[in-house]
Amino acid sequence: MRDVAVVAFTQAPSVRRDLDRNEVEILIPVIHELKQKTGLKNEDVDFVCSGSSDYLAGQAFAFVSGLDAVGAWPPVCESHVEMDGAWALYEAWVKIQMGYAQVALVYGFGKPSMGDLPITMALQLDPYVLTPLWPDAISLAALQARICLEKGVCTERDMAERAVRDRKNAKDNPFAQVKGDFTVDGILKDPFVVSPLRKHDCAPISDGASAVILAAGDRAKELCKRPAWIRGFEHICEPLDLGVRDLTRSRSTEIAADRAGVGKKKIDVAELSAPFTHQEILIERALGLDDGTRINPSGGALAANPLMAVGLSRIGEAASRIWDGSANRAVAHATSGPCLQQNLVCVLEGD
Amino acid sequence: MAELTAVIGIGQTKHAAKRIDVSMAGLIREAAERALADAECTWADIDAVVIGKAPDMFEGVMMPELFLNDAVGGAYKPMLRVHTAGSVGGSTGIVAASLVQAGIHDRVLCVAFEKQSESNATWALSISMPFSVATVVGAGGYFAPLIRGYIRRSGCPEEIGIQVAVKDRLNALKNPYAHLQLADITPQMVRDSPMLWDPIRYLETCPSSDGACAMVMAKESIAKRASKPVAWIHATEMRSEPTMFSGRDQVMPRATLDNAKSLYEKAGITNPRKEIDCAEIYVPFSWYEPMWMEGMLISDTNQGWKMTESGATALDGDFPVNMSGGVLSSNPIGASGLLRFAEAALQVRGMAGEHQVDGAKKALGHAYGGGSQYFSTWIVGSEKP
Amino acid sequence: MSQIEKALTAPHVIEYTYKRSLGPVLSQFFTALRERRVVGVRRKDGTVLCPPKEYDPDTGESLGDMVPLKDTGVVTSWAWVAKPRPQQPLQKPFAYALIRLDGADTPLLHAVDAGSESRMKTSMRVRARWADTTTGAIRDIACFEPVD
Amino acid sequence: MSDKKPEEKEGPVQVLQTPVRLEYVFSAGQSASRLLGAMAKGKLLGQRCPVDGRVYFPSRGSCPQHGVPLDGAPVELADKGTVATYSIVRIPIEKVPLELPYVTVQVVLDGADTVLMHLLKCDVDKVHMGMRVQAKWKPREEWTSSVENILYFEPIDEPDAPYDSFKEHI
Repeated sequence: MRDVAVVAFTQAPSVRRDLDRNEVEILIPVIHELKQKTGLKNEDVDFVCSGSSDYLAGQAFAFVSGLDAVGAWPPVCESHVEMDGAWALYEAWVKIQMGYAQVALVYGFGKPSMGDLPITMALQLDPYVLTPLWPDAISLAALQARICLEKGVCTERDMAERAVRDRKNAKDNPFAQVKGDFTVDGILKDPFVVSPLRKHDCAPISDGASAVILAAGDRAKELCKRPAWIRGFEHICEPLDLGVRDLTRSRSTEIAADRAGVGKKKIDVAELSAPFTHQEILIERALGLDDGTRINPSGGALAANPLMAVGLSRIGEAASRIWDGSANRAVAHATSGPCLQQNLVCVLEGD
Repeated sequence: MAELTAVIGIGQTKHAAKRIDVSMAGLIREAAERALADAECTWADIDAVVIGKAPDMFEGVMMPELFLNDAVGGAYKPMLRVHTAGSVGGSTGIVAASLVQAGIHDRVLCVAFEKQSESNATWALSISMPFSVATVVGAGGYFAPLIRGYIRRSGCPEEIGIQVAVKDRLNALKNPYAHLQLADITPQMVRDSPMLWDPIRYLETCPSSDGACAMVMAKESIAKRASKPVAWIHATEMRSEPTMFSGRDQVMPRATLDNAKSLYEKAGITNPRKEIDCAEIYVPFSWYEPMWMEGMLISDTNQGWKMTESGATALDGDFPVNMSGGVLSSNPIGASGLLRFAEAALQVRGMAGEHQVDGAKKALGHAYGGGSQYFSTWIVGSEKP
Repeated sequence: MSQIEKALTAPHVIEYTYKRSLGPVLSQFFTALRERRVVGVRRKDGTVLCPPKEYDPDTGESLGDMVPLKDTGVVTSWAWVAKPRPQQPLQKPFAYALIRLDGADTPLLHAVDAGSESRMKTSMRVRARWADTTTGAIRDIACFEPVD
Repeated sequence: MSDKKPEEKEGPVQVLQTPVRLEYVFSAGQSASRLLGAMAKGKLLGQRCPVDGRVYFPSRGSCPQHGVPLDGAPVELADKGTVATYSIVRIPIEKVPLELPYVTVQVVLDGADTVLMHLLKCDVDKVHMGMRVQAKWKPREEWTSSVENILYFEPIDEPDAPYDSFKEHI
């Protein structure tokens, strides 16, 4: 495998509803800043890949306008996945592995606030037997949470602890949306949104965007003092149907973590993209994390959840901890689909 | 650096306006099972799945690959979903090939599909957005002014659009999977068909189809052991540019020219007209055959129509184009690009049946999309590069 | 960047009735629902999937051996929806639940009308309440209701 | 419970109808909002690319060629221009205020360096590249913050623009 590293990362502040800017206007400063930070011009970038969703935008081919933000001229080698930007980064990593590119620009963007997100997400289900019942995303997560609670996988207190931790960590992250000091006992008094989930168990709805530069070998060293080298990268998808999956664990994350070699050495920092507190617990366990790992120093998805960019941002945040020397080995996680159907794991190392 | 990679299995559905005999899963399984059988392998042999299709609103399912992944044996495997507008089928093939070329996987299945009959593509493409003015309906409305620009520049006679429309439909009669089977097609019939978006007539446009295409790609050590001929991937390339900017050449965008140059360079081709035996090109409106002959640097600028006129692009010509009947005969949008790539591979494997070009050793597969702004192409050969 | 000004906004609706062809297995499932019956499909290992699929989700193998099931079953998990949205099956507080029908090995998702959250319990028994008019759709089952 | 029994003879269910309705609130964004605000006053505002000075109308807030924001002072444009290319449409579409067949044009407004897609009301046999046209506005009292303030373009009595003057916009 070639040495490939994450060398730069920018993001837009996550906000509940950015009514005044369209998606491209949110994206332009993010990409502009990334180019300024690295000094890269379009001709220095060999491959561009993005992640976005037409249904979030309410428009077919919504990703096409993303090219306007790139300034795709002269024409660029470019691809797009209808997935979180973390998978776009995976595709870019593949292109570098095969020798097609040395430097890649990856971005993800989404404005889920435009629609009624929990209902929009019902369109992501089996269109014959599930979508016609319009189960919203929170209800599906609640079904999973109840199984976890009743089988003793976790307690409501464990879940609330994740929310308290992530919101506290987010205080240091100017891009996060939900932050502050809370107590477990305090938030456990809140009413249910969809029982057994309370507000703090659910990630916020966020508009946002993020972008990353990937580079190979010596190019990475030129662009970054301490590149965050990708030492393991895998993603796995389960069947969608909740009835045929073990909802008390994340098998796909376990497989991906095993193949990415997460457990080979100590993990200093983990950035997780779980949109519900019980799912964060399942991901921590699937990755085999323990007290020796700082989890979600940025606040994770529970503090800011710009869909289509949130997973890519986890990779950017994990890489940032390598760059600033506070971690030597980090793992980033992204997810898609109901109840952690599809998961991606990326292991980053400082040397 | 890249691992040598080959197409070892190809499958496609019977394409039709409405495949009401199958579900979405059934449609993609029909193509994928045929590709597996051709590759002489099982679901369990596949390491990863790549799924491509055009906008989710065509089927009304957000990220439908999530519910379809296990229908093509993708449970507990890596799965990617590609979407690059009309070129998506081609891009899907390229992403699948990359996974093998990068040395990450041994065997990858890619599937691209569209089930247009679930809705109405014209509706999905013409959802009017607030603050924009609706001027035209359908893709033809977008491309007609560009075709007019090409005619103005090149002096291409009106007959050329008609000639391509007839040629591709006659080729489709040799392809049992093709949607349109117009046995009685004649130039007069095309000429008499309704003018939709002047200069585009009804019979110069592609149909709207349900269909899927699948391919299995494998690394060299597996491909070498295959009992059937394989198609070696010599080069893949893609280019994109913005939809609109000041001074953009919309008729002959730089992205297509850059893409062609780079593709041939990678494939070691210096004279594409001579070295490529046949090409399967994305031609949704008949005029795009001469346009992309120029855009792919197979013909000189403004001379592409002369290839059509002289019969060079006919099945028995010296540079056959769209042997399968092309997009003009079958158009499951998301799969259309992959079908082009698959036909190129079938040709060099010598497995194209009645529409086989004798002795085809090197073939071009091509797809484009958006406002003539996304291009994806590959060169495949019967011999290793 | 210049100052962000207030932008114009407008409502935007995407509305369409999709026509979904079903293929052999889903066709039998929905035809049965129209007749107020439920069927599942048998996997190679003998277990029964409901809702049925034309393939095994784990292995990709084709399935087609349909099995009649009862319209009663057991709740394996549930989520209490206090404020239903207009699209959802019931317009009063209800539960989404995973329900393993008698004769099946995997649960299906549907709504349970229990009146109040306190009546909901994992492992409770429920029975389908059929819609007045059936058309061959998942909502031919209006919802499930507790069996005492 | 109903005692209504479905007909056995109906045959198997082969197609499922699933209605989907999603509601969004769409934002025009900064750039288009400025442009639309000006349209309410009958003005056409273009924006200049800071890199090459070319004027975009309509602008989507950035120069797609250079990837830079177009946030400089706007440029007011004439409501007259030249037809770069066109199509004659014979398929009806809702909201178009013209009868079939009608003409769609790509117009280069005087002072702009990009094309605007719009409608042209004229004898379909007369339309040609280089034709000079002018916007037909709705009555002033009906103006809103909408591009629909311009109903369509109409030919004007000016000599054709030479092909070389607009060929780069095709």
